[in-house]
Amino acid sequence: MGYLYNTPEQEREMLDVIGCDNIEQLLDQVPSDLQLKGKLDLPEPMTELELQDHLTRLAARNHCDRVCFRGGGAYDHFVPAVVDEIAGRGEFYTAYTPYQPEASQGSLQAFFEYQSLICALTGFDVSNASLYEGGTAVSEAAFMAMRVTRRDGKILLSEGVHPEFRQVVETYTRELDTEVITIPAVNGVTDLSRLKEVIDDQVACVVFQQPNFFGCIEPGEEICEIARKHGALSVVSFDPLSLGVLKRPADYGADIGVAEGQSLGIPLQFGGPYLGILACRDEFVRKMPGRLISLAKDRDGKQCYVLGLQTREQHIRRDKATSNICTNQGLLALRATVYLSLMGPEGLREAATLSCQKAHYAADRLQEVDGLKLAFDGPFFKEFTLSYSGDADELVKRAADAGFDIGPSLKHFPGAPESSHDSVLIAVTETRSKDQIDALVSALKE
Amino acid sequence: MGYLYNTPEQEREMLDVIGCDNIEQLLDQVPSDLQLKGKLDLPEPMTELELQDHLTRLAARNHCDRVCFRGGGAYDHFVPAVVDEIAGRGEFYTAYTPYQPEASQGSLQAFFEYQSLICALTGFDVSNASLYEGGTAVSEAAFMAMRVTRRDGKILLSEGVHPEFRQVVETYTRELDTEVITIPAVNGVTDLSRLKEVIDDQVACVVFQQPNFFGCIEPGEEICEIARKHGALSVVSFDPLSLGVLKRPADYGADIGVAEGQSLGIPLQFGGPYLGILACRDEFVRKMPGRLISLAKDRDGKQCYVLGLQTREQHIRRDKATSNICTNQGLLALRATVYLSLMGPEGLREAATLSCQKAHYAADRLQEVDGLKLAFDGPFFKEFTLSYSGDADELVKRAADAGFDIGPSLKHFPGAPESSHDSVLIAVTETRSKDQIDALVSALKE
Amino acid sequence: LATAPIFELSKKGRRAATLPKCDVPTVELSDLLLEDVLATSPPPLPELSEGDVVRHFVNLSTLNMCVDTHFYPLGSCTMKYNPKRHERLARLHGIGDLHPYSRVEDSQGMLQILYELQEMLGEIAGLPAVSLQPAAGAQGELAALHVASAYFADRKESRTKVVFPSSAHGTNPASAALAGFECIQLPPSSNGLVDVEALKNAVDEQTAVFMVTNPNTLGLFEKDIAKISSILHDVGGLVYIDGANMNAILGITRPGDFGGDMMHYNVHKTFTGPHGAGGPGAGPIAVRSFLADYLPGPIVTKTEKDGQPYFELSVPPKSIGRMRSFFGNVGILLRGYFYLRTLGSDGLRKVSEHAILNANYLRTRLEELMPVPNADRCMHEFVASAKKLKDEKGITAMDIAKRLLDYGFHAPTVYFPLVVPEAMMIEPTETESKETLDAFFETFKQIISEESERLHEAPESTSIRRPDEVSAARNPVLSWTACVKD
Amino acid sequence: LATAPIFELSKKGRRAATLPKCDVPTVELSDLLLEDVLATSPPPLPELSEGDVVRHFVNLSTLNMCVDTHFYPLGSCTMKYNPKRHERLARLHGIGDLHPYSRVEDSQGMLQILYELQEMLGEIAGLPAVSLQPAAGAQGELAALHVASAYFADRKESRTKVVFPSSAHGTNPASAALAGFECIQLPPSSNGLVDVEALKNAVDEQTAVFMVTNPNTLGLFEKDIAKISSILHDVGGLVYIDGANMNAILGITRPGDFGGDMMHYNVHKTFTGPHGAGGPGAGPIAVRSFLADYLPGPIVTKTEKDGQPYFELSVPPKSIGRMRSFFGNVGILLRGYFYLRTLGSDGLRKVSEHAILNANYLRTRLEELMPVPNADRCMHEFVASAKKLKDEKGITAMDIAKRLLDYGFHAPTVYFPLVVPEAMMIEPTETESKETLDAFFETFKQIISEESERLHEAPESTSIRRPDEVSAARNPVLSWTACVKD
Repeated sequence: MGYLYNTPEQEREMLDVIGCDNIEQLLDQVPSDLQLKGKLDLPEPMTELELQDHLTRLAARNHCDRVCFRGGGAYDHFVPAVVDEIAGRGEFYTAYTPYQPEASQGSLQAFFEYQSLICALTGFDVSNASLYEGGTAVSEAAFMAMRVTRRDGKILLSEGVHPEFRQVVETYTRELDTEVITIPAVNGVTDLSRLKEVIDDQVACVVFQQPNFFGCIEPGEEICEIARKHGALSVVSFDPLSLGVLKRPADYGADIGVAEGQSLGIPLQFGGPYLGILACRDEFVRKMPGRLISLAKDRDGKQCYVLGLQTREQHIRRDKATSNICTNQGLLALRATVYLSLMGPEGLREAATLSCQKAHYAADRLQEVDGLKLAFDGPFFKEFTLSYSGDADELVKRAADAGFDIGPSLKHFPGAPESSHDSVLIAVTETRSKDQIDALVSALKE
Repeated sequence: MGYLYNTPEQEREMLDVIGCDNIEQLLDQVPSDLQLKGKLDLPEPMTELELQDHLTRLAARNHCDRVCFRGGGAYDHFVPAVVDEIAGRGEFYTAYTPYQPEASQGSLQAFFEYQSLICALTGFDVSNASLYEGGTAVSEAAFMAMRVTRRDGKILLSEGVHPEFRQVVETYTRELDTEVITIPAVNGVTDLSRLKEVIDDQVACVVFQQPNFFGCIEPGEEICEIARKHGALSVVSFDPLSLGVLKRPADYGADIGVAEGQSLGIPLQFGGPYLGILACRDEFVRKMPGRLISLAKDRDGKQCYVLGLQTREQHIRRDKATSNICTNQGLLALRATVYLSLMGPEGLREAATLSCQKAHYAADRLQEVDGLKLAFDGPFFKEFTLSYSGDADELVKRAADAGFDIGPSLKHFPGAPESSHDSVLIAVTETRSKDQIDALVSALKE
Repeated sequence: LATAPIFELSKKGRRAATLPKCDVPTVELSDLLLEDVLATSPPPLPELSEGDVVRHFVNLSTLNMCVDTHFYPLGSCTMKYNPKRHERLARLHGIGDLHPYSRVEDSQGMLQILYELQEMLGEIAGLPAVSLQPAAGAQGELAALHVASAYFADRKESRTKVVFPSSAHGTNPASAALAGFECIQLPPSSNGLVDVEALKNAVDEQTAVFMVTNPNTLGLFEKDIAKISSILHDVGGLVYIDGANMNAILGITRPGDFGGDMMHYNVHKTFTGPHGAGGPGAGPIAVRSFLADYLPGPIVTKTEKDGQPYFELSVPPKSIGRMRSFFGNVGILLRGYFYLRTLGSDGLRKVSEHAILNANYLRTRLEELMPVPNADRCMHEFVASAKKLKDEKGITAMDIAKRLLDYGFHAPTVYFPLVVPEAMMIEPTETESKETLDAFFETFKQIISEESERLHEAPESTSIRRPDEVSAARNPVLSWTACVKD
Repeated sequence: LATAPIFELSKKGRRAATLPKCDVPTVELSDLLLEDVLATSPPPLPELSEGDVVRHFVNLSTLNMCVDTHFYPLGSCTMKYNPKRHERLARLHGIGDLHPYSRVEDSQGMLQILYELQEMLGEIAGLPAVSLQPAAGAQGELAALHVASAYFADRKESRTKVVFPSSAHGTNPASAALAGFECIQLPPSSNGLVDVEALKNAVDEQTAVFMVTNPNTLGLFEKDIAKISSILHDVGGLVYIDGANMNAILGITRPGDFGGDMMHYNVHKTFTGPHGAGGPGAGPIAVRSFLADYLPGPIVTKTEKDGQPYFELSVPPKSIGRMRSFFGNVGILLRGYFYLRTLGSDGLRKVSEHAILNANYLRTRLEELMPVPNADRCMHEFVASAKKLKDEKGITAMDIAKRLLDYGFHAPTVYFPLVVPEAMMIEPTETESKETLDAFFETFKQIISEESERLHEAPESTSIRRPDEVSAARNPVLSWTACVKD
């Protein structure tokens, strides 16, 4: 099939106007020795019906029917139908960057509301209009901290930060002289004494995650305090849904908050597109990467919305831009906006509370199973690390065979400490029921 | 959960304005002895998440994963994604009857286009904006024929008309003196000699189906001719998709064409809502039931669309209306409109041709199976009747156990002739592949 | 360009849909089908590209006002919010794609849903026997009237008349006539309610059914409904409740408890089946037990199999027959089921309480501007009269309705019911907030302060201005071909 | 009302979402989590009803122009029709709900798709090694520049410079700077193409990469690209092809065949991933075999298991590392996969042929009205200049752009590339018909005949008029709280 609009007759008419005999003549612009001889070697085309059959068959080879207790940074939270309905409107998903504000007030206002909701959620003064996802958000925050502090010597990353986020920082900084230092986790949380030892006046920022990759609650306030004392910024990678019950990053002293926003109404879709959140205090705004939407007035004095502070961006500043990112994750920011609007304070509190209560029930019950115990003593939110007396992958497989997805096993993350190789993550969201938790426990007891 | 908009505080403010202490006082309008004591006995409410889990469980108890060769008036034709996208727009599905044309040009134009497309499809001059479904469309056509011919003595229905459509006519006419006479089918098609015997000048119309319920092609032109000779109208219930290859009803002389429009982009959804199509020649327009959209001019002379010929309808004519139907099947008419716009002449021809070719391949191959043979000799389109040497239901069950839905068995239709009790319908649409047909044959051979 | 008639967008040779190549051995169609039934060319449908189809219909959609975009207080139509979750769930695999002739053992999930819906609708009505078959309210009326006929025929009673008040929906007499009854309309009453004395005089042993909407089309509860029912029952007749206004009484009072013998629901009004720009609806009926045997079928019955509940389809023993093919408008019934399962009894009662609260609030405020005849309270809707404005300033109900469109409000129902001059029938529903009602009131106030000349010209800002409906009725153009001919 | 800022629609105590009751034994949160990490109250999000949320966002959506509603010839952005079937398929159960850490054995369908996509992208590029990881074109650039660094580091070469023409997209220098390179911009050339002599002078053994868009941002094919590549290769540098304009050359010529060593795709441009009002995109990169080991990972590899193809994830041996968490922007990649599978090689070539046909047709017609500097042919887009109009009549490119909105056309890209004064960069794409292009031309003609005063005031008919962007930049208000404070 194809998507051609002009009929052969129209093609003829158009070529006449152009003054060509055929389309081949138009292709003369490409030197003939560079033109492809023959055809691309691609599979035969399919019609819509054939494609749908093909996809249905492939989809059946992915296993999504198990009860999901899987975590590691992407979660099976509930996505209300309204989110899909709004994000499914062509007016949003087939528009582009709002270069013409007069024809884009829908997106612009939605993104302004996104920024405002993220500010309300985090306590920060300002949020950008989104970044790619959590890992790049951490990197962008680290670069931003270097600009703010004018320090590019060191970045400290807690081992509690998602290992893939840390890998992204490693990649982004690979051509810089900046030293990226990992502060180990002890008993599942950032080792504060090690942090205090390492930190000095070359450190641009201290990055930690709350709750961290192991599910544990970090001593956030103390980490921020330590950073502040040394003139470094504190960057926290938070779980947005957890803010239904946990203190907001700005309220415990963080300078920059970043997040993977997938839990705010975004489907799992094998890892992306997701949503990178970045918010901070007012004073850093001109050092912020990414797009910003600003309130403005039109010629008649009517309130409206425009792309703001574009002088930070690469189409104006080119190699001096705050970042090379040139879009936001518009459709995902829209999903988060609709999600947060639907949830409101009470809905978010309930979703967070349910996730937390069910996770604790699951943790209690799972420890009844021989060979399973909580890897760490400290408090956790909706996810926890379970250590197993045998091979962690074998545990995941046993669960899978019984109809449950758990994990991932920690040993699959590069640089995972040896001590974590017997461990798996278990995440419990508001979508899980007591019956499902009990059934998982029973299955693992067998 | 619920859908309340006013907060308790607003409720208070509103009651103050009304001059009531509480909502109970507003309910005083209902005499207290008529008020319900206690609560309705309904299941406990569910949240969206719970409802989705509940429905997912119930859906799993319906078997829809088999390869579908099922027919009998509802077919597994392909529904292009564009149809769902358009019909899923709130602007269409949350609007109502276009009483205010200035605020409803979207629906009005779409329905005008529906009428125009049905005219192009059938060859008739005029189509209404749709009726409930195929069975009531047949009844409405019969009533219309009585008004046109001023005859209410007899209606002749071919046995080839869907038995449920015939039942609907029986119900609609039960309080009238009109005699509903069934003309039997012989070798799967209307018995013309019997028809000629029965028809007289009291007959308002002769109703037949093309292709008929057994899948067979009727001698449509001859039936229309016989009706015309006796001053009766010919009413044909056609398969709209078949008109990709078959002659149009108006072109072979039918006076009124009606149809079940499900094959035009409407999902199966256990039988409804579907689409009743009714079209006819210009001269009958004022006797037509149902809504009609007309082209008009607005005050500035701009072309627009309005509800037309409303004087036929029940909100003006009340008990003298042409019908009691007071809506159309707007959203389904929209689906058909989008479907036909996408298919165009060539697409419709291809879909019809593929269905026809595959049905014939399937019929040939199925007759390789011991005990299976075509019940009738004549030509068929996409569906055919297979007679079986054993119990028809047992054949359906064998197919089901092997992963195929066939049928229905004819014996389940009230009034089915004894001779059909060993028979099942097999329908093959463009969505079936050779592999699936071959697999069905193999399964039944075992 | 995009909203030009779709036939004008056509260009010979363009294609949107493409179908797979044929994978079975092919035969000439003329060998499969007789030459004389084959068309010589496919039907002259327009030829379009896929993107043009999308752009055309998306642009058309934006010419509509709808509940998703605007306050839509169209009286008698209950334009409430249609939950998006219902749309998602109705499409579920196993639900949206179930064939109507699926075997009973293959449809247990669906049959359970439909059985539970029957039970819930019976409970809400106080009328235990339910048929889900009718495709719309009007078909529900017709079905119930046939049930009444069959019942009386069974009792060898010859009853030929159906009586209804003058404020009745037009479908009531239309359905009665279609079912072969003689229609008797009561004279208008002074207080907007059924005149009990007039009714007494109108009914006798020839009366089959009295059809009444309660609350009625003025938004008033027929307080004498118990007495009315007795009058009918005393002459051996039946009382039919038109359920169009059920949104006012859910969990507060029940048709079966106030004397109704039969009723229909409008699932698309009361239970959020979306209105679909005019349909589909669903019009299930509920009746007293003694009428159960006459219901149209199939209906769902519950039995047991291997100790588990098992659902079957059955036709009542003296059924009037089918009203339509297949089971019913299942897609719409499902949305009603979803709604009822999410609300429960408390939630359902709250729906009506807040529908009444909103209507009374708006009524009280609007009464400052326009009289609302007949009572100082209403149920879920009310009918204001622009007669005084017309007499004094020349502003008609239609003028106000049209001008409301300019301000971003859909118009109320106008000129119905016929018993109120310059009627404006306003039904806010429970899914609107005080803020919206206040904004509507302020707009109303603004409008009636405007120059009447401007109002006669309204609307100004819609995609078209007032159409000339008279000449369209005189000279209807009903299809593209007809239009091109002209 | 509905489009008021969402915080203004809030009313304390309103609820949209409701969550289930807790079905596990509950414990005080302060017993589960330390008191000092708990918030004393939930975040101050607005409180809304569900219907108000829907009405708000549906109304907002109608304030956008988009491909589904309007011709959107935004140059460099390839605003082509986004097939609806892709949206349906991307949501399929088993596709849309697959967890990123699904085990490899549980993701074979998805991995097969992604593997096939890698293969197809490699074939189209003529560069066999592909990583699907980058989240957008700009991230693809960055990834490729890191690949180049790693490659040179491996070869112990110290190369610090990235060179690009003055017409380059702003992301090119921004990415190069972020990857630690020094940016060297070539001076503007007289014919819109890379000045080969200037390039020769600019490159040396310090040059790591030359970044070039081909066709370039003027819509011209760099006819000397083979020579350009040789120049780079002669000094040991690499050629990077910015794939933003791939829509012009699909199946006609391949970056790998004309000398490119690395490139990125914009799946949301070339392969119909919808633009989402600014994202998400996907920016997979393709490189020559000798660079494969440095690609970011994971990538999908194909092996065998039990005689069947089996797909696995692996990280290239000398990988630069991850560009992001998880696999990539799979949702967008899927749409690219669907597109390629439906088009095949002939269909794909037709895409570019018709993109070129449409651009040249519109170019030829518009040239009557405005000069199109630099050549008498273009590839898939062209850049007209309003300079003459500005000089003669005071009409700027911006005026025309704004006025087009009034006539129902989205504006072209204006004032880019910087090398053309009063630039209007027009890319019709192949998914528009001659009728649309003709209507656009007629409108253009109409506009330049209008009074310049009126054009300065345009647009007139949009929901807002021209915003005061200067004061917004001086005094940005970036959140509701900030706005309320003001």
